[in-house]
Amino acid sequence: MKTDYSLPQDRPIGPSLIIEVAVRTMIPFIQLFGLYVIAHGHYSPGGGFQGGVVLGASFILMAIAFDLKTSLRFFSLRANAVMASSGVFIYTGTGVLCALLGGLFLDYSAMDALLALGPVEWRSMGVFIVELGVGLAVTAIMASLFWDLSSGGDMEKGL
Amino acid sequence: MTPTNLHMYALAAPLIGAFAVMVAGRYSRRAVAPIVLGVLSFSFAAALAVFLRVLSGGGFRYVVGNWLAPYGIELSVDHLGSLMQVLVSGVALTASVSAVQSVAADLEDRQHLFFTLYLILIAGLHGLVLTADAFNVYVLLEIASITAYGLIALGRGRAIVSSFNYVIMGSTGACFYLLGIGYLYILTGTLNMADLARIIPTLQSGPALATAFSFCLVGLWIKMAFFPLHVWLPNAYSDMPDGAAVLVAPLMTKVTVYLMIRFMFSIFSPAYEFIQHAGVQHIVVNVAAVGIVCASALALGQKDLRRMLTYVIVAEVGYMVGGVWLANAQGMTGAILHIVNDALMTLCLFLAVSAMASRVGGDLGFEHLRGLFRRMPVTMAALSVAALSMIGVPPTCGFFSKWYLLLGGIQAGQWLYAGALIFSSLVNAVLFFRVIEIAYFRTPDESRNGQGHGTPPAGEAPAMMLQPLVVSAAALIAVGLATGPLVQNVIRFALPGGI
Amino acid sequence: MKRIALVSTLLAGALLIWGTRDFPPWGDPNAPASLHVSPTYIEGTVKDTSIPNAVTSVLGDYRGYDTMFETIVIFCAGIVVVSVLRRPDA
Amino acid sequence: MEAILDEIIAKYNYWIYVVLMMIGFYAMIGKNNLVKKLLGMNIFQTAIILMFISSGVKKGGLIPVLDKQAALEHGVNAALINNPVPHVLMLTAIVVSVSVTGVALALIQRIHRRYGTLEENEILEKADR
Repeated sequence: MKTDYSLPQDRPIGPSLIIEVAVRTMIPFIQLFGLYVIAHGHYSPGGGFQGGVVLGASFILMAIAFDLKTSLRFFSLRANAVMASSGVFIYTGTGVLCALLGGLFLDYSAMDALLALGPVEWRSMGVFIVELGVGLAVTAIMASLFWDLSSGGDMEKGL
Repeated sequence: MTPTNLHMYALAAPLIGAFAVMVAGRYSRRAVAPIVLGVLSFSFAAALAVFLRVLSGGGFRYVVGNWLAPYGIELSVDHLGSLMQVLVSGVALTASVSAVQSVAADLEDRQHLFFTLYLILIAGLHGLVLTADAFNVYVLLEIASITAYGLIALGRGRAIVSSFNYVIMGSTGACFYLLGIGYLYILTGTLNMADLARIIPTLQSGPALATAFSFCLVGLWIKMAFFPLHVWLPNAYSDMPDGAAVLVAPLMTKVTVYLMIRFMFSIFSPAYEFIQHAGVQHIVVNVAAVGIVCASALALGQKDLRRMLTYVIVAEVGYMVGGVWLANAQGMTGAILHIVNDALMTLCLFLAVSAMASRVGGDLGFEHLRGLFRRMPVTMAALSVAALSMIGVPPTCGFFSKWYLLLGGIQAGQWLYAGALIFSSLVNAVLFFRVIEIAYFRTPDESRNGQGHGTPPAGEAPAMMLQPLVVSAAALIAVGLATGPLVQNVIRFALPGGI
Repeated sequence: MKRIALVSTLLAGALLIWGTRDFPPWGDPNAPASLHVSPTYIEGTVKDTSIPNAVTSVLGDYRGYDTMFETIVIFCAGIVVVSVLRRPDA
Repeated sequence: MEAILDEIIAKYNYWIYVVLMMIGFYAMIGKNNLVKKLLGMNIFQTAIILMFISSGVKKGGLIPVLDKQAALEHGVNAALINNPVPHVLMLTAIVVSVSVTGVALALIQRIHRRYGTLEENEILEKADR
């Protein structure tokens, strides 16, 4: 059985005004929605992972509608690596910080020692901090997964 | 005993180190080695301190996030878990000293990526040996596996294909395990191991429980490369970069065997009918015996040192699974002791392989080993110690665990298993004496050696690779001599009640 | 090979179906999973963590340790993809 | 006969997931094309997700997002609200499955670049040479 493995980038597709304008208008709203999903995860369905995927999707949309270079201009590879590492670091660091402050690992109420909000409120805050970390990491990794997989790692031409 | 956070710091240190390596390694290649070694030394010291506390004060349970047991995720820092943590961190530290050297030579510009994955793998293994939550095991198994896929894919030759095979097999195993956990969850509503152990005896053991048990077990067997499910292991482990093999080969399969012990005796109990059932027990022990024999025979057919060792690993997995399923005190003691010993033996062997590869070149076919005794006396001496331990010659540690396993096999009347143990020892003797004979008596074939890949520097391997090798060879003898106290003070407490 | 695959697939499927015989019917509010641990989460989420969304509170707090490793898993995936794809040789 | 039918109707969610799981599992171990194996893996994981999520359903249950004020004042009746635990577990499992899929796709891409094919037997032939 022979399958056609030719890459989509070899097929002739020119730039399209309609797509570019539509995407340019949509992307800010998509990103705003992503931030909303992260921030509002306490009160409605949502959270760090879901919001991170939406944010990452906005960069993927940019890469599809324009080209890979454009999305890299808004979100450089170095920023991506730092964002991914710092996102995961926020989570782990919160856990270690709680332990250092005299509680158990990931016991957010121990952070009451930093700022007296009350242990229950700190649990809510702690979850928010952690979700922020998840959101950062997922945004960065989703974008970088797409860039790498669509360009074969050389970051020259995407889909 | 009041819980402390020390074991959590031992787990978190490699994680934090991983992010530091990821960020710092982009700018300076020289920053990588100090971070890795520093973080792992800290982790080892912390694990050792926890172990000493457990020895004097008994084990304790730790609740992450301060949520009481069935609600939050619980960790169990008992004798066995703490011993395993010391083993993981010790092996990781020893291996990383050598890996820092060999990776700098093998993959210079991707060093920071390698060590990020490497440190996260270590953190995942720390988590695996401590956790007392059934779902947590799944997540951590996937961490260990994904990092291992990445480390394998960095290897030479057809490493990518081996890695992909491992992805498919490993995911099948993880999915099976998750299915089993799902069945347990639907039946009981909890994921905490102690809570599951409390509820399971109250259920009538019906088909769902049997399905859950067998799916989890088969999933773990795939992950540990138990005999008929081992096909992914030899390729994956022999194509890995040497710096990764010194970590992955000693620890991954052993930690999975440890998880099987946890699963069988912390979630289910020896009283569960599947473990009690003579027929099931008989089948598993006999499959293990067949696995030992087949893997040993396959090892005989290999013409490459690395591939030979990977089949020896498969045979050793058979030892441990069989020992656990003997379900008597001798067999369990032998299996737990063998987890420790086999990790150390494999570590020593792969460190020796790594040291040899630094002088001979990547290809370790037997014809390249000629005359190595004269060129690398220390390396080959350490290899000989590990070989003696693999064969089971006292006072090296391999003898004692094999002795316990053999006694357990005889006590349970599993003659096939006992015979397989002896057969495998004999085969190991043949395997390793063949290697030693080639390295000691044959003179190097000048026309072939050293021509193909530049001229590898003559003489002994660099000090950074020799020191861990000597330490691990000494550890083999030290652990062998300390078998009595180890069994008395640690493993005795790890045996599940009712065995 | 195909035959082995088919046999083991059917075997696994049959075993899984056989296992569902002990299960509570779908949507049963008296299933063990609905009675044992989860009610504590639902009743305690506002009181303990002041988060009305029980999924978020279980994800971030009660089982936050899992979620930490979940984040690390996806971080690993990013690194593996970078290390596999971004290299010059073919 | 009727008893079996009743049994199936009461638990049809599990039957659906087992069928999906069998499709995925067969594709994973029986197919020759690497992408098909990967698709099989995804189907398998979807089946598991389906099983877990359906185990958390209560007939007539609401989503596990409460009203903060009402919960503080009157308490919550847990029997009216769906079980959140399977959702949490599956969120984690989805992330794991996304990660494994990404890793596998990257490996597939390199395999294709190196061996020029995605059929497993051809790859093994070329790799052994």
